[in-house]
Amino acid sequence: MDFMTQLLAAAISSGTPLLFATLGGIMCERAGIINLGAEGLMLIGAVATCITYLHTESVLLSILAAFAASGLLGLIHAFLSITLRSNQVVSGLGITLFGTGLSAYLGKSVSGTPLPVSVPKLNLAWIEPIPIIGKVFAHLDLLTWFSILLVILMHLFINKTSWGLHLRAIGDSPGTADVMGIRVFLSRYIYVVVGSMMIGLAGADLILVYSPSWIEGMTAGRGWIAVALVIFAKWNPIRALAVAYFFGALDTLGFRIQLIGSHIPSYFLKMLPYILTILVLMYMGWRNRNKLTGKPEAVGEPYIREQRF
Amino acid sequence: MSEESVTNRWRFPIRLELDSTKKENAWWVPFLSIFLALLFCAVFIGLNGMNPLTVYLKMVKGAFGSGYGISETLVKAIPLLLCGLGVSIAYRIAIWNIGAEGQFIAGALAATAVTIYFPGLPGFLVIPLMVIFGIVGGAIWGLLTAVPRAYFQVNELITSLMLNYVALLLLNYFVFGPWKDPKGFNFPGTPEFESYAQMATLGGTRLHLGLIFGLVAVVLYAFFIKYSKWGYELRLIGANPTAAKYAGIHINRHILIVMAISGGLAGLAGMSEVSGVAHKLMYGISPGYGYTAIIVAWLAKLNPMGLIISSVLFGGLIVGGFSVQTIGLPSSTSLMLQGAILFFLIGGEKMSRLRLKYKKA
Amino acid sequence: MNENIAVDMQQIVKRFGAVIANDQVDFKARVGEIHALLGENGAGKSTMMSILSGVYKMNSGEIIIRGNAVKIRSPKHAMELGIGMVFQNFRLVPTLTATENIILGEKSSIWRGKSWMKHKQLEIELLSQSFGLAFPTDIPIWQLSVGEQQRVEIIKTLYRGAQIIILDEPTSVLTPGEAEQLFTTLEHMKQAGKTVIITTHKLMEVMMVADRISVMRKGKMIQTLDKAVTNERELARIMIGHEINNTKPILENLAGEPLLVVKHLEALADHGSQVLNGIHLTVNRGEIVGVAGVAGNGQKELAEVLTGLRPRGSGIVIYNGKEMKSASVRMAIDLGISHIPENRMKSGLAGSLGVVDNLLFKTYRTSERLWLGFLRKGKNRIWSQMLVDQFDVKTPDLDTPTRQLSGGNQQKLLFAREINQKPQLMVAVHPTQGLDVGATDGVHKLLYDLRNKGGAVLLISEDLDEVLQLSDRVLVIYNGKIIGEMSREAANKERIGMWMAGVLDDGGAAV
Amino acid sequence: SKKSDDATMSAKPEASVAPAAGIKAPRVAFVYIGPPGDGGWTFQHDEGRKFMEKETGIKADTVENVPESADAERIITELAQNHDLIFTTSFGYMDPTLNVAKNFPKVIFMHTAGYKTAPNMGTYFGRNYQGSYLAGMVAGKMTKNNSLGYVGAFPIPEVIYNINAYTLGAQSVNPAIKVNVVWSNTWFDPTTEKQAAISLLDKGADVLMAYQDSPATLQAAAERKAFAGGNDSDMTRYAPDAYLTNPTWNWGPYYTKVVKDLIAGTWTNEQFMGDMKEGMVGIAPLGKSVPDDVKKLVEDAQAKIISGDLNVFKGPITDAAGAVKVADGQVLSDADILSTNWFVKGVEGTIPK
Ligand SMILES: Nc1ncnc2c1ncn2[C@@H]1O[C@H](COP(=O)(O)OP(=O)(O)OP(=O)(O)O)[C@@H](O)[C@H]1O
Ligand SMILES: Nc1ncnc2c1ncn2[C@@H]1O[C@H](COP(=O)(O)OP(=O)(O)OP(=O)(O)O)[C@@H](O)[C@H]1O
Ligand SMILES: [Mg+2]
Ligand SMILES: [Mg+2]
Repeated sequence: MDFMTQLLAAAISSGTPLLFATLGGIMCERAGIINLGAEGLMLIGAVATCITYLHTESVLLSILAAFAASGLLGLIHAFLSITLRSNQVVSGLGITLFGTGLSAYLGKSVSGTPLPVSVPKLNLAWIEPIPIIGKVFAHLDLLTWFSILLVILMHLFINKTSWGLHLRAIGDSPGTADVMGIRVFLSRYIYVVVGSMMIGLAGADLILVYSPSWIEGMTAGRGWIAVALVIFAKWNPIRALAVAYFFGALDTLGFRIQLIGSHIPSYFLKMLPYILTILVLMYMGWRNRNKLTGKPEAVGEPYIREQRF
Repeated sequence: MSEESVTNRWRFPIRLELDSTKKENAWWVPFLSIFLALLFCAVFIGLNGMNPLTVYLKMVKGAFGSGYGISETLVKAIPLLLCGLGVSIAYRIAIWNIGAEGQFIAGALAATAVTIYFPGLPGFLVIPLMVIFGIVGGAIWGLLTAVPRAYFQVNELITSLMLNYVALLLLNYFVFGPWKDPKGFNFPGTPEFESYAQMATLGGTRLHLGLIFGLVAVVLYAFFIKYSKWGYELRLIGANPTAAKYAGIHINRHILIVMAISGGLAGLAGMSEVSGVAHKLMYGISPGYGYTAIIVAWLAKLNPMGLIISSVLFGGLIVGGFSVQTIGLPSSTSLMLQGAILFFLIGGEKMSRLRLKYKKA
Repeated sequence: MNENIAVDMQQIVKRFGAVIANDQVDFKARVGEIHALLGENGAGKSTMMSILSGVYKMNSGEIIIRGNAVKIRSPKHAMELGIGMVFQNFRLVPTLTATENIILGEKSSIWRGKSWMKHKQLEIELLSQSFGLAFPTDIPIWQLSVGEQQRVEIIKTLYRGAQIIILDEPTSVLTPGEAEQLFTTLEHMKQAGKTVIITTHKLMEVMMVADRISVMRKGKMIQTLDKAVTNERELARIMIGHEINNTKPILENLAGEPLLVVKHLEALADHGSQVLNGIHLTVNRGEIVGVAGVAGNGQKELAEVLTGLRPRGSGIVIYNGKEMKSASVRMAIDLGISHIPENRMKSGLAGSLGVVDNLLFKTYRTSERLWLGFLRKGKNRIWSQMLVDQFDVKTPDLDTPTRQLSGGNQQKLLFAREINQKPQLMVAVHPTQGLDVGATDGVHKLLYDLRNKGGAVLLISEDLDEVLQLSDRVLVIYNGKIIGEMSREAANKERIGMWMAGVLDDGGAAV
Repeated sequence: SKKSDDATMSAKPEASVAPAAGIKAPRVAFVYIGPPGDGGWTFQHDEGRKFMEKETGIKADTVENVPESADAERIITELAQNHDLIFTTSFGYMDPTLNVAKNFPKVIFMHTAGYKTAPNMGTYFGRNYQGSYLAGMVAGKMTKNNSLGYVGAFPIPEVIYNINAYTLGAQSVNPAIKVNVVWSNTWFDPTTEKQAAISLLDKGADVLMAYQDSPATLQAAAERKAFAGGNDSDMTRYAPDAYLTNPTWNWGPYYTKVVKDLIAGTWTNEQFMGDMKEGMVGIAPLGKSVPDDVKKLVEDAQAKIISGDLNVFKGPITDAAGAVKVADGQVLSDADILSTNWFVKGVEGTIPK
């Protein structure tokens, strides 16, 4: 395999959990609710997956468990930020704290136990001859394929369906959506819970595909990265795919530069993804300085029906 | 008639609604919230086979039960207060600075640089110079967030967060690399500071001069925000940036100033931590003060007095959280409790306004 | 029950904290009538209608729709009951296109491919054409002018086939021609058996379109009258509670030396396209110069450039004899240029701040308000109270967030601040938008005052009547250029209307 | 048991002030850097604690996830108030432990891996590089293309000398061996560690090793059908086919000994360096893919290490640049080992200076 292929493969493998979490974040923010609980939700999703898998040995059931656990935690966030109109950033931080604590607590007994799991792979030998991407995509596991499918589904959902239109309205101008007969509160609840589940799925992916054993705090800040990637992706699922893989690639690029015998201290190589992200965003901001960023206008603000416009 | 079907459709009979006319909260609400949070976590503690009451008593005793506990709680509260203050100031103009962690580290790095690069300095100059370097270091780190935000429309959440990781790596570079103690057998960490680079402490405790910095900063903050022209301008920008522009206020300039101050305060916290507590720079100098500070700032509602209270509360929670471990509780309990208290506090302030509505068929 | 009554609201009470916005109000509208709800600013009209459309929950009262007692739970529910409302502050999603805004909430299908959208777009274009309310259907709302946005709002209700249509101050942003077209539309709707309720305080309009008129004052319903048996004067009296006396404009020409001279001015709009294409104009001391034009022809940007809010491309601006090479808001404030912006809540006021803070906007840097970098708190309060009293701003107290004031009172507050600045030049964009007769009259008086004291006013308005009534000279802006000028004496509504539409007659533009 | 080497690192060893009379039932506490479930470092200490509890019948308290920052000093202080013996099990606790030790002269402190002592504070550590050497031998036998990969957490001596020992071990059976090293700059982050491992595999390494706290490297190797070792404990369970072996820690016997010494009143503030002889360090059971002849080879070498016939860092040793670091016949002193900041020849990687 040549360098590009290897890089792409590595980018996809480390980018996929990020992708799930970013898509979940986009879901929540598109509905107008910031979700800074990603780190906690990923951990809860991961621990639920691990415990369930150890008991049932079923990939599907473990994923459902991840959905249930992260969905419940997302429900708390939804209740606090939608019904109680609490500050979403703070509520999200609370989710992260609580989720980190709870996952460690629940995972105590299974900590370090390896899972004999293998997610089925989709073998597409016939695409192997395609240069660069062929070899990579010929043997991806189903969860990775699902993440790619999810990107397409979400893109179509947001842009091509009536529900997607409602979603955009809810995030941009809940007051308008409300008078147009869209159930803002209910929808926001649904999107926050579903978005949280997708973030939980990121945790499940981490356990099922990436590193099949639960270890306390195993996300190591990836939830936070996903929060940043939501913005980097401009709240757009297709771009989410690109930025998640971009980040994944940068994540591994540092090691590859170390291996060609570069004398740049590895700390600086590891800064690469962060600094490049900022620089790219600055460039984008400069180029699009007269355009909208794509940020849902009402994100972060609780909707209060009787408040004047 | 369609109207019939519309009105008679079944609906969930109970609804929760916020009574938007009530604004004030009863004094007992925060207490009830904390009580509920404790009750909530008691379930989990109980599941662990421990008596929640014992655990909580131990926690309170650990944090506030002795002079030592109190002094340690205050030691924790210092960085939380300074960083929380920084976060608050930025939030005044609707800037979410979640980069206090990085600014803290930048401040600690800059302050340490004084001890490394100016070894021959007269002793009495060292601490003042470290203070200045710490503030400037944090301010520069804050500006790295502010400039992209002001001139390139880059969301500050993302920049400040990414810069946290950069600062952490920079810290690792220095303590594992060029600043490594030559007598430390190549282990990470700078040499211990000379005594003149260590801030004065109170009696036999670890409570240091940083407390004064924090309190002075809070008083200045309270005063300037409320009464000064600058405070007014911040208020305006926070309320409506377009209108602020219309009032002739240079928003970009204020973003820079405010982020420099915000970062500077976190940097001062970093300086205080290395000079007052750690007495050297090492790997893991901040156990996440910058993140906790966001919560501290929010619980305080950006209010000066509130900042003092909430930073002491969280200082206590951290100290008490470790205390309960000695009686066999996992460390995760403390995180859970922090999260739950946060939920119930932010929820609780609204809870008292929550009304259950019964709908009759 | 009288089947003929479409809306019957009984004993409606609505409180906002201490404010009683509606105090046991009764209101009835018949099927197939145009009913005007008339009242001063803050009378409670919008509140009444918001209750009817499900946005506000009433504290007590009863609502009967076509004979059925209903409890309106939500806007959605109101819509299902056939009630549609065009809000005073538009309810549009800025990032969606007009088409998307209009079909929002529609349940017809889930999948929306290209052809479906095209189909809908066509349907909407047809509908809007049939009512003569044209607007681009496929670009985001935020790029439309206020007038166009209003049209989208109206079409939105029509599209959803509401039986009871409420329009909250629909004409405040329309040109006379557009308003007339709207009235024809309303007439159509009436013929179709719909109930149309419009809130307004423009007496002339009321007399033109309404069948019956209900007048509110200070949260109470005063009287409901038939148009046939009343007249403007009587309505005004009921609305305000006493006789009104119109300001008689001072007609003699006071024009002195030029205060503002603009040449070849160019500027870009928000989304980067050129919106001012070489503006030439002069404003003399002692003059009110009106700029008439259809929304979206560069009026807003012109005002922003002159007040330093928007960078200008090329061009020369001479103010008070000196050329201004660059402009900033600070400079404009210091030079005595004041600004009544187009959208007061967006750029003129900070909604969450109190009255005092909002009054300080322009003057907080002066030594009267500031001492050694600190605001003079007590003194500023006294000063604010004085302004509030002087300009008759109705507010519970000085710390009330301005978002809670009624539209008219917000505007009064804005004027209080801008006039207090003792401006030499006032750039006023839609200064009386949404104001009632009394308040409008007050504003006009203030503008005259300024003019008579040797100041100047650049009045930018889409309300042609207002422009004609106030201006010493009228300029017409079209496509980013001043294409015509007329003195007060020569002013001719028809001709100006033509110019506004870009049609230059043989006389051509006398610039 | 063995006293620490003469070449200890404390500047001036001070006399021990251990309570001569002994303590009947000492109250013991452990301070952990991570969660006991990390499967690596803390896990092994916790296993040691359990062993000690079983042997002595004394129950110990633990505090986990203690950051190596200002918190450490407070927690140690708190523990010192009602304990007689405190084990602080990470290098970063050195200064905090020393500070507290000064304030609580009656309490005994035992610090892992450090070099500072006090009359009531001793240190202990072990020559786990002996295990690394053996693991290197296995790797040297198992590799097909003479290319090994090593994921190091941080460029600190502890990691570096283990890499060196691993390389020397591999070269002892296969002189052509090259070892590529990448630094992950984290003790614990499975995702990053796995990426580091994958980049080594992509570079061509077919046997991996990691000085990290998670089994990610092993899992990465398993996915690629390569071989790998783990760290600190037997990690067979994570990938039975790919697993070779790795050095292990076994703290239990030493913890038991310290507690018993304290009860008997014979505790001294020694600087203990355990090795394979006492069993403080060892090597995990070889994985099922390792052929019997290799097993035999390793067993022989292990016997020689225990008997003292084989010294891992015995000259001639040259560094990566070719400079002679240990002359023929010489051995590296403990002090030199514990401050290693150079790679032996055959290692490809950089150590930031
Ligand atoms: N309506 C708004 N909402 C949010 N942010 C805004 C808004 N208006 C302006 N800003 C912020 O202000 C910046 C632009 O402000 P502006 O260009 O007016 O600054 P300025 O007053 O010209 O300052 P300077 O003179 O120092 O450049 C943007 O980057 C944006 O962050
Ligand atoms: N959401 C709200 N919160 C607080 N007060 C409100 C709110 N909406 C209306 N009010 C108050 O209710 C009163 C009536 O306001 P309303 O908007 O109904 O008046 P209006 O007749 O429509 O006036 P205008 O002609 O100026 O639009 C005002 O005093 C206003 O301050
Ligand atoms: Mg500018
Ligand atoms: Mg109104």
